Amino acid sequence: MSSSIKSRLAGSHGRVYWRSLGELADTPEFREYLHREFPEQASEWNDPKGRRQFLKLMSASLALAGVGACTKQPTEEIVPYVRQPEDLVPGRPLFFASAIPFSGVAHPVLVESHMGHPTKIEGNPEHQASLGATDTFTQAAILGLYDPDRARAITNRGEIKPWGLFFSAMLSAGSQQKGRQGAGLRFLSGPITSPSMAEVMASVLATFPQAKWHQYDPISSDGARAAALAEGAGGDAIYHFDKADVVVTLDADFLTCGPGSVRYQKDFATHRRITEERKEMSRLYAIESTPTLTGAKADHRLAMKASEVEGFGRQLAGAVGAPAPAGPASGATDPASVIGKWLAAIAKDLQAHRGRSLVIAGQYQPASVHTLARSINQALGNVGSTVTYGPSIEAAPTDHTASLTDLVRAMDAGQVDVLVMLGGLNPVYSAPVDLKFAEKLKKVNLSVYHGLYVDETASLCQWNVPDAHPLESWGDSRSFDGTVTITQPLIAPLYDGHSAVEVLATLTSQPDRRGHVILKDYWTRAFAVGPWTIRSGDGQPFKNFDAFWRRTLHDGFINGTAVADGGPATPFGVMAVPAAVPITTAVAGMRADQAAAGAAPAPQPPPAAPATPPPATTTAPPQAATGAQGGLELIFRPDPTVWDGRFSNNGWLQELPKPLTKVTWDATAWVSPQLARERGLEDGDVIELRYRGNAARMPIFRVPGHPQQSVTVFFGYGRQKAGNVGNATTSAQAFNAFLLRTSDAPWFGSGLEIAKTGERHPLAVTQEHHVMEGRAPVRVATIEEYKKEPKIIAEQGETPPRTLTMYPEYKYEGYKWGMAIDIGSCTGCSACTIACVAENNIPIVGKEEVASGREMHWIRVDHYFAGNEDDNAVEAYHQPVPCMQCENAPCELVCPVAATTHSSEGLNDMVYNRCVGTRYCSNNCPYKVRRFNFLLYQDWDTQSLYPMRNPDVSVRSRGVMEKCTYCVQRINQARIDAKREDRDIRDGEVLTACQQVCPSDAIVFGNLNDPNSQVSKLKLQERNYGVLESLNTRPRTTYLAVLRNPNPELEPQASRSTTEH
Amino acid sequence: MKAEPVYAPPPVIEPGHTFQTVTEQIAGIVLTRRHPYSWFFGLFVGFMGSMMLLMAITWLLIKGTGIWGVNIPIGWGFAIINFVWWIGIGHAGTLISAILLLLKQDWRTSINRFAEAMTLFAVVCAGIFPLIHTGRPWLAAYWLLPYPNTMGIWPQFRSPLIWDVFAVSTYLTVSLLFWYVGLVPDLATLRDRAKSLPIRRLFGALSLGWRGAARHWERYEEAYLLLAGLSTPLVLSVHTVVSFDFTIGIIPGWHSTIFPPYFVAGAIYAGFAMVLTLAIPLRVLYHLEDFLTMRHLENMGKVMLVTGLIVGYGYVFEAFFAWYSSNTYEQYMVYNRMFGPYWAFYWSLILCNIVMPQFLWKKSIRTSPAMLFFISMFVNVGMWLERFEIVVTSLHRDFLPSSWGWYWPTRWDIMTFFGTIGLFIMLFFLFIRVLPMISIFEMRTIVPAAKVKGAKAH
Amino acid sequence: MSQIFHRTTNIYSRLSILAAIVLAATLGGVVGLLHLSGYNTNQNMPVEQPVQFSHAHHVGGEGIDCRYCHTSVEESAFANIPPTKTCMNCHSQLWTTAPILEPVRASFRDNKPLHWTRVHDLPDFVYFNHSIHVRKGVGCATCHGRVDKMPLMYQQANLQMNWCVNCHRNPAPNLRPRDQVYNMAWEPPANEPDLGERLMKEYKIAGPEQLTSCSTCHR
Amino acid sequence: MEHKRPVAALYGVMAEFDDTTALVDAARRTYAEGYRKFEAYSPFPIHDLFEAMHIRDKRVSLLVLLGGLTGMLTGLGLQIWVSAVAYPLNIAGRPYISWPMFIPVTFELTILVAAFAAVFGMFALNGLPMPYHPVFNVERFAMHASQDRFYLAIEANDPKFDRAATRSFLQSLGAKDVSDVEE
Repeated sequence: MSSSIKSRLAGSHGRVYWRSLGELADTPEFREYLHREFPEQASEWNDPKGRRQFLKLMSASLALAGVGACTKQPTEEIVPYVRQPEDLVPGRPLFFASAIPFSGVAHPVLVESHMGHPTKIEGNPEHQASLGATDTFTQAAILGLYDPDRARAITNRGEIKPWGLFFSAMLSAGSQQKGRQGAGLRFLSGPITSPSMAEVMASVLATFPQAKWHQYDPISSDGARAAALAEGAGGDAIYHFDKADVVVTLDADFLTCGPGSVRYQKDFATHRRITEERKEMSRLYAIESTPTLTGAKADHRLAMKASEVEGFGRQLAGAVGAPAPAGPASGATDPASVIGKWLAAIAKDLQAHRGRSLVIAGQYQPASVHTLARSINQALGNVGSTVTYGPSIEAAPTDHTASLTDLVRAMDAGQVDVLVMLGGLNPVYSAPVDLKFAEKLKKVNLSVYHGLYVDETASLCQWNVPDAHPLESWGDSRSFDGTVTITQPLIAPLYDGHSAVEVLATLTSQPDRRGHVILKDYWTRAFAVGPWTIRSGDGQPFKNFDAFWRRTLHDGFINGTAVADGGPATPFGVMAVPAAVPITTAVAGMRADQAAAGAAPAPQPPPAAPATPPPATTTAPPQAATGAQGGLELIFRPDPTVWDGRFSNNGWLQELPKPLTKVTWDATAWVSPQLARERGLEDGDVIELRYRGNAARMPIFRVPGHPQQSVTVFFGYGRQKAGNVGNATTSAQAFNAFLLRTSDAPWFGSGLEIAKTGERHPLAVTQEHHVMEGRAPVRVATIEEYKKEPKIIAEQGETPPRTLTMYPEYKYEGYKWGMAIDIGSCTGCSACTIACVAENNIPIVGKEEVASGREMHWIRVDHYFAGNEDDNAVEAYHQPVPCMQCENAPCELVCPVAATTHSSEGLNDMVYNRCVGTRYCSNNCPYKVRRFNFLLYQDWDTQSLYPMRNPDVSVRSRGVMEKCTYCVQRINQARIDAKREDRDIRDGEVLTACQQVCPSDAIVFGNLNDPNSQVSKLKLQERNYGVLESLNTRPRTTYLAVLRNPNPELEPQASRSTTEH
Repeated sequence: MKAEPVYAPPPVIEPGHTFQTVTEQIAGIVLTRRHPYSWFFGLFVGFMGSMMLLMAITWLLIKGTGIWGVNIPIGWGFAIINFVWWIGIGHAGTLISAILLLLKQDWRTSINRFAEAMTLFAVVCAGIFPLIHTGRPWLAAYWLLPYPNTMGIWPQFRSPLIWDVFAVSTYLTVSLLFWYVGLVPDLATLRDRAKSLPIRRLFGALSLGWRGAARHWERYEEAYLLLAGLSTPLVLSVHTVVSFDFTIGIIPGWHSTIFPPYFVAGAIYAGFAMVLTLAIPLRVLYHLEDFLTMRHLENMGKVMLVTGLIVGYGYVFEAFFAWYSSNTYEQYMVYNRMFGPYWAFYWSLILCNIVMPQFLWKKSIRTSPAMLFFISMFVNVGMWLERFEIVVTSLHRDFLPSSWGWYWPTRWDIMTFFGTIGLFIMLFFLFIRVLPMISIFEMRTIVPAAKVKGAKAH
Repeated sequence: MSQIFHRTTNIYSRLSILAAIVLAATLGGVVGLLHLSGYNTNQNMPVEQPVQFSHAHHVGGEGIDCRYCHTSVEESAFANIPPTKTCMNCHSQLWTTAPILEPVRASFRDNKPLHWTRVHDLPDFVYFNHSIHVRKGVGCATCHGRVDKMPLMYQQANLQMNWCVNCHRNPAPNLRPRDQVYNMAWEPPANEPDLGERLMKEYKIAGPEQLTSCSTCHR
Repeated sequence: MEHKRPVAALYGVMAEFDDTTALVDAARRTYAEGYRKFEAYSPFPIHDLFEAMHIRDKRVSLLVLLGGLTGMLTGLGLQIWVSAVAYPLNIAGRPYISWPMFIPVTFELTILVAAFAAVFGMFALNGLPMPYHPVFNVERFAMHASQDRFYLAIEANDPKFDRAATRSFLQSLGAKDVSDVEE
């Protein structure tokens, strides 16, 4: 970077910090710099094909362009079935209930399938863990299925081999190990909640008594697990936000992280939503280190170092009179201090809501914090109402770090002959750096890797077995609430994939069973004598297995298996059924113990395990971490969109703007603005992080509300073998947080040194400006103010009277579609964006294009900060922005070819095939929701993506404008169906993709001409307002203002609005 | 009694000229074989520029609009800036030939011909942009025209872009007619002066057999005057319509009632600057000082000064309205222009368009070709910057802070822009080679000998 | 000689101007007519098919109902092209050795689908839905013509947007009672001139505003 | 005494003058003399000449008026038909006939057609193109008429035309040189 830019960066102070690099862009040096990073179009110049094409056209370019318009259509073929499936109506989709497991936990879904191609994933509305919603990862799974970079064949040392050969290899390995009781046999997998898989694993361990099964998931809450194990059986917490009036989080991001987040969001939103009937809302205190979306929703947010949370928790326990195990207390204790005031206020509030309050420990906090939270909840009598503790859904819960350390030690000692790694967890990339997994892996004689991709680990293993995508395979797994959920295939494996259980089965007495057989066999026996309480919907037992199984495949889950309904811990052992499997009951019992022993150190509470000091004790005492010895605190977090890197090759997730920063395609290290100022850092400056002898680099991003002496780094980037989408450029390979992670401090630790490298990494940010500039696109009031004077919302903007126009009003008879978005409920999780991408065939444009301001998302989630930069309690708001479908649409007026017009139902139609691409409409759109195909963004070359596209939505080509249509394809289908039945469309019959996926039901769509429709009712609320109504655009999409519920003791009722900046 | 000394304006033609000399000197340039090397150089430069333009457009058609710097929110970049700039330049030609004709300004006579040529070529350059800036030019080329089609769909006549299509094409056609009508008698002259038969036949055909009959002249004059009468509102309407492209929009910085007048003023301003830029070298190159006298240059200087002040008034009032409206968006727009990311553009615009022309108050500068040339260059640049301000800084920060962005041209934007300048140069150099760059027959009318003695003055 | 043109040039010069105008006009006319004709959309062009299937024989001759093969016409956008199984229902008994049917038997034998060529091929950005048209009383023959008289299937209508929109503006003339939809030979009854209007009301057919809204067919 | 060349047909007699004053004067007297079918030729328009010859042709203006009206009606008609009849669409909630927005196109078409009328009307009325014309048979005319000399030709089909008399009459006007113009 040239000095002039540096000086301008240095010159920027105060508010400027969350303004953008864009503002620096007017200096040529910066552009020059960007061009070096993205040599714009240089690639085409050098690529011979491009050049030839160029020379071809060079001669008569304009003439040639004309020809494109008047060509005849190519002839198409129709290829009918030979024998048509029974229930299939060509041209109409089928829906199947299934589950997408994530870290072993089921995410229940309904999968839409067109002529045998799965095209869209929705949540399973019948299922308690989903109620129709999903998270972003589940939405994006559909792209994962069709990813052309998936592992395509079984290979041995890179040579393609048939399944048979692998099969025999396993058999021989098995027979060798038999003699040694399987002493050299090791399995590594993520946590397993699948009963059938657990049984297979148990039976394998029974066959090889000395074999060991290790579990590792880089993003798993060892703290929670350890705490739960310490409680013995039934230590796993399930929260009930629908009952919680006061919620205190101790560094917990329950809204967007963890298997329960989808359901938690629903309950939390419902319990906070103000309606005509309900005028009470819950209150959320967030005590957190790294800013999270949960913190963004909090009424009060207190930022502190991750290491200080425990101390705060302990004091809180003291304040509410809960027994707290001894341990470090946080520095500030005197009631005058900020912490003191907070403690007092929160404690008081909690006491006032005994039984209706809830304290949640963060999944990335050590066991001690979880224990504290539990004892506080007990003291407040919340257990049983707002939180219930039940048996674990994991078979053999284990301290993962310890388990992996154990494995690596064995590998190092040369005790591992055969290592089978199941389920595509990529330890070479993601194992703690001090374990040196890659180099220890060399000491393994026979390494088998089973996963979706040929990743960093796979390339170091002898056998690679492609995993089958959940949409390709049979299986069962349990959702966070314990419900056993069935995974069923919608399409035959595209790339010869085999599910983990099939690979594992090769070492059982019936080695060649396919997933379906294993699954059905297990449940046949379980139906007969399982520990399971299997009941039909009406609570009655099924009359026979077939009824049960048909029902289960239809519903996608097994009723009555939820922990709440008395569902047991996932049994880890071989079910005792005579003649089903050739092992007797007695043996089974014995095996189960052995197996448990095999899965050491599972049963023993980790704190006691000498081999691996439990994370709890590794927490650096606060005073050590206050930066006295100059060290900063380093906090690890999974990336909000690519997680630990398992989604690195998923373009949808890569391009999804990361919440709070809106950065795409890159990992960033978060620092507080103050720290950035101290160190003279600007967004995009690459820093070197030195921590416990390890080093990594990362571009920084300034995030208000971040603890001042901490730095947060995110996993998932710097991948070398992720695939064409996820591979990092050589310069970016150092942006890998796993390079810093050590096994003794998996989530945070002190002693970090950062140094400015002077390099810059251009970040592709979709929103560069995060203050509202007094324009109040988001309107806010406290619940008290709103109750006192509901007009306070309307007064934050101006709405011209409808009579103020020279033209007669256009009457909309019949349907009149409209949408209401409750930004009070929106958490900013961005599931709507991904759902929209999947539903509407929205292309991925890539980092360079996003950086040039050309992202294609039809619904974006705007994010605004409010409050003082140096104030930790900075407020953040999220606002999903689809097309407003204005009745007086400025875009329509200026289109020269009538490519965008108004439909009789008030939709702002966009006709792609008529569009000539003047981009005038976009210029004239005050909401800037229109998107333009500046280049040929749709991937026409990758055949494997064709079946993924939604056949009901045109695939847009180069040079045309596109935008949100309110999912007009769904409206049309519903209208046609209704007309065929001579009825009207029912309220709720048409769900837009964003509405359907939204976990907090923030988006409601419907017919405004029907006074009883949900949307009409919402729009009657006083807090309903339209953005930029002063322009008289008459938006059909309106918003429900944010209502906050601050504690008067912490926030004097000064009339506050986010608009005074 | 002796007559009072009355003020007589300096002559628009140096004394001592007869029909013959005028004819010879102007027609000579076309009919002679030899030509200054500078001409060949100019033509070469122009040709190279045109090739660059062709290349840029070809690549654009292959890859798509994305090779430019445009994005969301700045959907229009160089293309529209250049379009407005070129159209503006075109205006001086029509203005000189039409409005000054109606105002009986005889000094227009020696500049209108090449000013009109300039108009044509400028409009040609301008016309390229609206077409190629679209995402699918091969469709835009005819979907914007009303013709019966199989879709039963027609253009959307409420869109200013359609108005553009009609305005610009009408403008081009009418200017062309005007220019040609003016040329006919001169073509006849060339016909009669040319040596070789083919050349004579060529000019003969182009002059349609003009023979200078009085009855012809009478209708000719009437038609010419009527054309002038038609072109005058036309030229005003064209830039008004161009300004509608912005004012019909609701974007702060676009949605403004003051645009039409100050766009027109700006257009004339830019146009005269370009006329000076062309005239000053030409008169030296082809020794036309007798016909392009100081009086011409000075008058053009004066026009620039006036129109420049009108434009300045426009700027002032934009700011005033913003303040007076007490509208957040308007006010921020003005603030952002002055102190936002593109502040440098704004202030250099002020320098070029408002500060520099003030020197024209001074007669010594108005009468110094070098200084005039220098200032006219500033104005050319300044007017381009003005369009940059209007297009880019208005769009890059409009209503919702969340969708603010920034714009910077790519090499393709720049190649296209300079490519059109090259095209303009090439066309212009070809023109001065093959056609009389000054209207000969009109020059004859201002030769003293043209006066009819004893006739009542009219 | 001071004349540079022969006196006849006057005539020629005027004639040439006239000729230029006439030529331009005719050229424009020809291009225009070609453009408006069904040429671009393959109107009235019989299409080569893997099996010489004759609608004339099956529909006209045997009187097989449309829905026997086009099963999904009443519930789906796509009317369905019958699976080979459907053919074999009869042709496992009839013409079991006819050489012309070999491709069908082959397809059934080796489970390889037949590859038919589309006859009515709308652009991919047009979303036509059979079920609703059938439901609202638009007869098959209205768009597909007298299929029962077509030995080889061809596209009878030009399928240009104008053609669609004309009916969407005023469906009445093209409506028939629901029970007559699959009747190839149906003719509007002479005794009831305003049948269309009646059916419009009876079948609750939407007005032109809705039927000519862009998103009705384009999404 | 002069010598007569045999001529096929005579278009008329032509006199050359070397300044505008002489031409105008000659024209005036020719008219006074009663000649009507005569024409003056000059390298640039001379208004006094028009008066002298009593030339007053308003047809061009009329054509322009008609052209303007045609253009206006076409423009307005087209737009109204397209947006209200051919395919009425709800654009931004505006009525189908939002006439204020139809003004620009109407205006442009008015100008366009009017301009066509002016130019092509003028040429048509002038009988152009006419590459061949008898007057060009006069050598000096062809050389100078478009540059620096002024001519006056009396046509043979003028009822008052008499070859000898007309010649002498022209000479009496102080013509530099009088010559026959062959058909």
